[in-house]
Amino acid sequence: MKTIPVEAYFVVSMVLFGLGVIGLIARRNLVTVLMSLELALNAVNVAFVGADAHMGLVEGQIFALFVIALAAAEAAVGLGIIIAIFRYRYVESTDEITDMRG
Amino acid sequence: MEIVRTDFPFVSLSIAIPALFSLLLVFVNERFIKPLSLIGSGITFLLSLCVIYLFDYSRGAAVQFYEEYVILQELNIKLSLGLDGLSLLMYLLTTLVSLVAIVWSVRDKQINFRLREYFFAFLMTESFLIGVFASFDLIVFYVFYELTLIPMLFAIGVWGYKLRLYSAYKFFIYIFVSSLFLLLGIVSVAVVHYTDKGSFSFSYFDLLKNSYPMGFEIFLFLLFFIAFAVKTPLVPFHTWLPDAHGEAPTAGSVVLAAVLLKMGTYALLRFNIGLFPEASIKLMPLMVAIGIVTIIYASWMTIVQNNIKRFVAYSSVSHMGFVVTAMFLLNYEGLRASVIEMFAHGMTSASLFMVAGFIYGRLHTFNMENLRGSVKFMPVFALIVATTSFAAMGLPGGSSFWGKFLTMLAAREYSYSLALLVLVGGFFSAAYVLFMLKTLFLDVREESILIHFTDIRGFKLASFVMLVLPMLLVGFFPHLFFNMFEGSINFVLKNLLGLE
Amino acid sequence: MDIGQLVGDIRIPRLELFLPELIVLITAFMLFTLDLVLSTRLKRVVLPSLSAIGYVLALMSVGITIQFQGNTFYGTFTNDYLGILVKVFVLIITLTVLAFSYKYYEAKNSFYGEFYYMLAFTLLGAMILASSYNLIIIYVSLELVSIGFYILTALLRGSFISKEGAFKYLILGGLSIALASYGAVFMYIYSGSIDLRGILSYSGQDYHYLILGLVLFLIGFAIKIGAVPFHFWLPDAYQGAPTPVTALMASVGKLVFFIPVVRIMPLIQDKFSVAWMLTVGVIAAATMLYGNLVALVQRDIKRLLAYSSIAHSGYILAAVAVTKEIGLKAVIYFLLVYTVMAAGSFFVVAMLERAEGWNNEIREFSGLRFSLPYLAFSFLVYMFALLGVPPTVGFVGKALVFMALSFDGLWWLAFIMILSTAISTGYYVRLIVLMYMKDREKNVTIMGKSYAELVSLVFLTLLTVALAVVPGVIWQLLSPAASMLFVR
Amino acid sequence: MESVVAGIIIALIKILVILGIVLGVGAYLTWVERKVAAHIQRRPGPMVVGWHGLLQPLADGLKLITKEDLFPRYGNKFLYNLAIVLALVPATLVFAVVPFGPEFELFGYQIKPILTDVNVGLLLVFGLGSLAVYAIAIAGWASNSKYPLIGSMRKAGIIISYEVAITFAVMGPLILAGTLSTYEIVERQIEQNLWYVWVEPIGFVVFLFSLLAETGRVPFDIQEAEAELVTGFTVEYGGMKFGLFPLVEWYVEVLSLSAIAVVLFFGGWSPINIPFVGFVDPLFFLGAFSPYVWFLLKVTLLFLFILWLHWTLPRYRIDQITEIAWKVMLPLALINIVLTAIIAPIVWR
Amino acid sequence: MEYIGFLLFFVITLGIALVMISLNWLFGPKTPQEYEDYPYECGVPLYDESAQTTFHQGYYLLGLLLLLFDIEAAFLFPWTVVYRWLGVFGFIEMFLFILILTYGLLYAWKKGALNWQFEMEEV
Repeated sequence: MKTIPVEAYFVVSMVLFGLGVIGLIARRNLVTVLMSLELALNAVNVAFVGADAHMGLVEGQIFALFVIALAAAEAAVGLGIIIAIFRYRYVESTDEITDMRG
Repeated sequence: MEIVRTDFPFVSLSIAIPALFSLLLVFVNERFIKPLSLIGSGITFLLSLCVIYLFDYSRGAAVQFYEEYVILQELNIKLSLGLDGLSLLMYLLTTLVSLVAIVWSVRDKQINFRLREYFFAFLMTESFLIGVFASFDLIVFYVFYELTLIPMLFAIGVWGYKLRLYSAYKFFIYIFVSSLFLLLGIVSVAVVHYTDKGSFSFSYFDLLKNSYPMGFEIFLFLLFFIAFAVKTPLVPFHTWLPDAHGEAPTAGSVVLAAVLLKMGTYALLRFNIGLFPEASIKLMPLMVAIGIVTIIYASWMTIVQNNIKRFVAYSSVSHMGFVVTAMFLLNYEGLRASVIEMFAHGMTSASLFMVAGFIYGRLHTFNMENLRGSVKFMPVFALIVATTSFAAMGLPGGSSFWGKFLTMLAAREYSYSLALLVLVGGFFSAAYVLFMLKTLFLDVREESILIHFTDIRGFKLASFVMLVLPMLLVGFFPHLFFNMFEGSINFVLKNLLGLE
Repeated sequence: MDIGQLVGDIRIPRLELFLPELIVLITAFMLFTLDLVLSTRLKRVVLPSLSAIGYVLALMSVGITIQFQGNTFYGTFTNDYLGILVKVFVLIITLTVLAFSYKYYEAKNSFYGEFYYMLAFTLLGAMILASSYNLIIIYVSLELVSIGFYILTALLRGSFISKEGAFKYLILGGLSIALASYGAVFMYIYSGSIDLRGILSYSGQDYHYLILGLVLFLIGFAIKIGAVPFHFWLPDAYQGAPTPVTALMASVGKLVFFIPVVRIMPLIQDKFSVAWMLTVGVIAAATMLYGNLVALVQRDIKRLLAYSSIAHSGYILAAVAVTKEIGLKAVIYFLLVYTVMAAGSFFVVAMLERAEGWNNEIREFSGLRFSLPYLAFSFLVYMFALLGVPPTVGFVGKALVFMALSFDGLWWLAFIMILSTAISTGYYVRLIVLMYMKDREKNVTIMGKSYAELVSLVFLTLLTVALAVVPGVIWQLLSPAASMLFVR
Repeated sequence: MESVVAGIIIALIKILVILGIVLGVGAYLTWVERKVAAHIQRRPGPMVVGWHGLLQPLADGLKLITKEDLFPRYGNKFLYNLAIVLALVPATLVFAVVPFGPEFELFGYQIKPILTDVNVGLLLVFGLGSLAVYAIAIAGWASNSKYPLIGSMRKAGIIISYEVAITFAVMGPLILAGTLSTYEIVERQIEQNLWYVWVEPIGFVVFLFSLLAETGRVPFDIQEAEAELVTGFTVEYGGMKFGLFPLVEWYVEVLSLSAIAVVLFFGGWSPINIPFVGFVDPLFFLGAFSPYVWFLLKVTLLFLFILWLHWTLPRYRIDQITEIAWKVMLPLALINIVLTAIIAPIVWR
Repeated sequence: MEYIGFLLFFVITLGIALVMISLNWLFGPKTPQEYEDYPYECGVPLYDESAQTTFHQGYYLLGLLLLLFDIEAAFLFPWTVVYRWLGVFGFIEMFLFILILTYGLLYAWKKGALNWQFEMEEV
């Protein structure tokens, strides 16, 4: 089987990461923002696993596992906070949560 | 520099006593505050007299009563305290003026609230000021130098006059920010020591041996100079002073003008000229020019002032101009002139501020127009005012005479035109003092309220006397004082000449 | 591939190195369990006291671990002087947070058992983050601390801004972690190692991956510490969070987020000294200038302190730019003492927030000296410390930074630092002037002071001065900590 | 190159076989179900179309195809159709990792009767299984109507609850087998002379429950709940689109999960097992076909068992269903893992 | 290699699905009527065009729980595969892991996250 060049993984992961970051900055919906964050973290996983496939090591996969787990934890906390925000008022966009300025 | 260690910790005691008394004030009953602070600063003053008595004048250049306590081994920071001739004079000035300020405050009507803090602040200032003049470790010096700011900030801000908040703010920002340059300079000097010798040291004695490339030395000189120029103050940096001095309570102005300004000039002599002799020689023309500009500009500003406190404040600036001009002439006469002028100005400016404060107590105004003829009906007070003014003007027999006279002599060594400029400065200072005297004494005023004024007496009289006597002492027996710092000046000159 | 070989031989970890963390971990689980089983009335007593006991025990065990140093858990956990020093401060600050939080939450009518064990878990994360070179461990502990902060920020009943702050913090914090771990990928590609020491001492031909990785990794941490182009979340998170938690974020958070950077700083400088100096220098300059300038116009005290915290990140970063050992010492010292100053100042605000009708506005500080003389005094001390006036720790920190800058000849940075300190004088002194020199607008009284918080406040205030006046204590550990990290 | 072509051809043949089984058998299972249900309820069931209604599925199909293509007015057309794809494709793809029998040699090629024997086969199953929830959620959302939305949310809630339970339930066999490949799991069971159901009864029960819940079989058919929600998330679907959902859920998924259950707990294609002793094969006379028959037999039996449950039990309430998942099934699964970890060394010897 | 088969399978099933979708469009009658494509509401006229509002927060909580437990499962899967080689130590570590997981479950249980009928907490 021909090996896939490591750069290919990086291109995929960079695209994913870029999308994640762009989504994080440009999107307005709270949950979408959170999902963009997850996308960025998953880009990290792709890159790690690709790197492992390239080098024949396992540390990257371990890292990816931890990233998966903690990204989930972060998403859980994020959802919790979003629910808490919704309980105070119905917010559709990040533009609406600007009680603090300065 | 020679070091003479001591068995008995005079210097640290005289730093500790006011501090301890001030801490004591926090806990005592309201009634004991004034007596206790009087006792505290009195003891310190007596201690300073003891030190003067015990000082070995034959070895004036040596640092005597030297003590050393390690603070941080790692960076070699030591609490090294001691007194050479120059410090000794400043030390005496500090204890004397602090005592005067406290004696004055006992009967100051303006000070009728937050007494505990007031005397706390003044005792702390005394302690810190002694620390400034006695420390031979640059970091410790810096710490004391900064610390004096805090009680003064409060003195101006809490017990000052109408614009006190603005003035306190301005005072603190100017001095604090400028001193950051000093801090940068100090650590840079230590770093140079580290790169040369492989160990840190902030000790003045170690750093004296440093040598720098010329450009870098000028850079360091300027770092130090900015801080001290603001503190002194020299002309482009002087704008904080009229506000701070003008709005401070009388005792605060006294301490500010008499001692805090001297920190600048003292440090210029001790650190700028001591540590960077080559740069000093190189920058001499610039420094002298700044000094001359300060004299003339400040004198002009003095003459146009309406407010008597600002008047005295600007006159202080012009006197500082004399001190700096004389100092940076970098010859024997000049250094002598500048040091004696520092001391002399300490007396006269303190005294003039107290005059202003006393009159304010009577008339509740600082406006010269309203003070016309006010002194006429208080003969003792008039005598004091006259003595002080003439001393400040530089009349022979007055304390400032020697400063101005020797400055001219020193300037003549370079050129007659420079001497002429100094002379013009002297004329100006005479002019504004005479102008003030004319306003206070000679102008006629119809209102009869002045007649009912009682003359000065009690604590206030005592505080004046304590200043006027040394003033005359300087005027008539200058060698008592010259002897003190002769050695130090010779040391500085040797340091300068060794390079040429 | 034989799985048996891959698994390798299993070694029992040297748990004595891990003792403080272990104690905190056990405490956290006990708190967790007790929170589930106890009644609310009992919880209010048991949870705080149990946490306090746990942290004190941990603090004592940190003292024990000084004699055992080294690596454990297959080299992923490193117990060295730096870690010990950080742990001591982190534990002390957390104890004080505990002391202040009790009455604060009582006044806000917002008792959550979660607070206590999230605090413990955050502490655990902070302690582990302070003592590891391993990217996985750094990542996990970073997340642990961050998630702890997100939750603690949101845990305030009836406050919308707390949720808002938590959300903003979460998004930017998540981004920072994503960036840092993305950087970790490239460093891993470069060297095939996930140990930072291994990565940076690996001498590969192709530096591109390393540079890319380091840049991303450091940007991640720059977001966490609020360095300037990445600071947006910080004021909101600080303002929104319950004030004791803000204190925790400003002190412990800032400290431990800096530590991985501090650990690898000498190694990076070994490779890219000039580029490092320039980039970090520019960021530091921007950070301190921006933080101070914006702080100048703030009306809310918590926001003001938040911007001052950004500015302090700038000061510390200035020392990070330095390539000499003294720079390392300056960074560590400043970081450690900043925890004390920042925590102390936020604690004062936390106490004031309990006063009737207090809105955290700056003008409310007018004449505070008359209403609450002791509180005003300690705030005064913190303000002087943050400003850098001797004889406080802030002064020593700034002096050390100046010294470090002077070592490397970074004069421009030193002058920018002076300039920004000058700007900062404006708002610090304004507070002092308001408190001590203005008449009071209204009488501020704080209901129900507890001894724990009074003792803590006095302790922190004393520490602010004592660590500067008697510096030997801290330098005894600081100096070997820096020397051990410094490679050349 | 040649081997690649051969591999592709073999794969295509396998795919055809699987599709035949899945869709053909799947469709005909509707008839089976109706018959079984009818006989459980003592009625004949479909009798009209063909002999004993044997052509009924075809008639149904034709009827569904010739319905008008409707689309709810306020819905999202793309998502509406995507939901169908998401329902059908993953459910069918699961069969890719189901091993039907042991490896054999044909025309010189070693052939495994499994489409893709990858070392993470079981993960693939769960990965694809998780996609089912998207189909349902999207279907409800895209319809933009109240009943579908409520139905889909309920169903999604149930699926994600049991997703956890099923994940933990399969870990017992995994510990014993030490591999994630479905093919190897069966091989291990044969090596160890043990159907894992003997040591993993708890795991099996949890798995069975989850199977029922995920496929929406009674007693967990709350998303249908005709009495309350009409037909739940499929309300707005019509014609063949409507027909696909029950086909996928009730037949394809049940079949695939049953097959996985057989693989995990009943030794795949192995004959009857006496624990730790060996296997008894009453169908020895079938020779090489015996494993396939065994496998299909076990799957069929399991399927019939599920049908039996469907037509005898009443329905649970939604809260009961989710609470059972978290409060009973999950702890049981966790206990099962620990117990298995303890007894595993005995199994390995 | 195995994945090529999988890919083929995927493409084919996708094709089948698309065909299935379009069957009705191909063979069904096309007789549009005014109300035939209205959302089903048991015959009651619509008062709200969109049903896509926020839903009960209980679903979010379920989602959170799934997220957390499924992720923990991601850690357990590798462990199950290599458990044979890990020995007693592996058992202890995973026992602790599961214990912590159980803690999480207990927490959710105790806090009422597992109950379907959630009461709105006072905010």
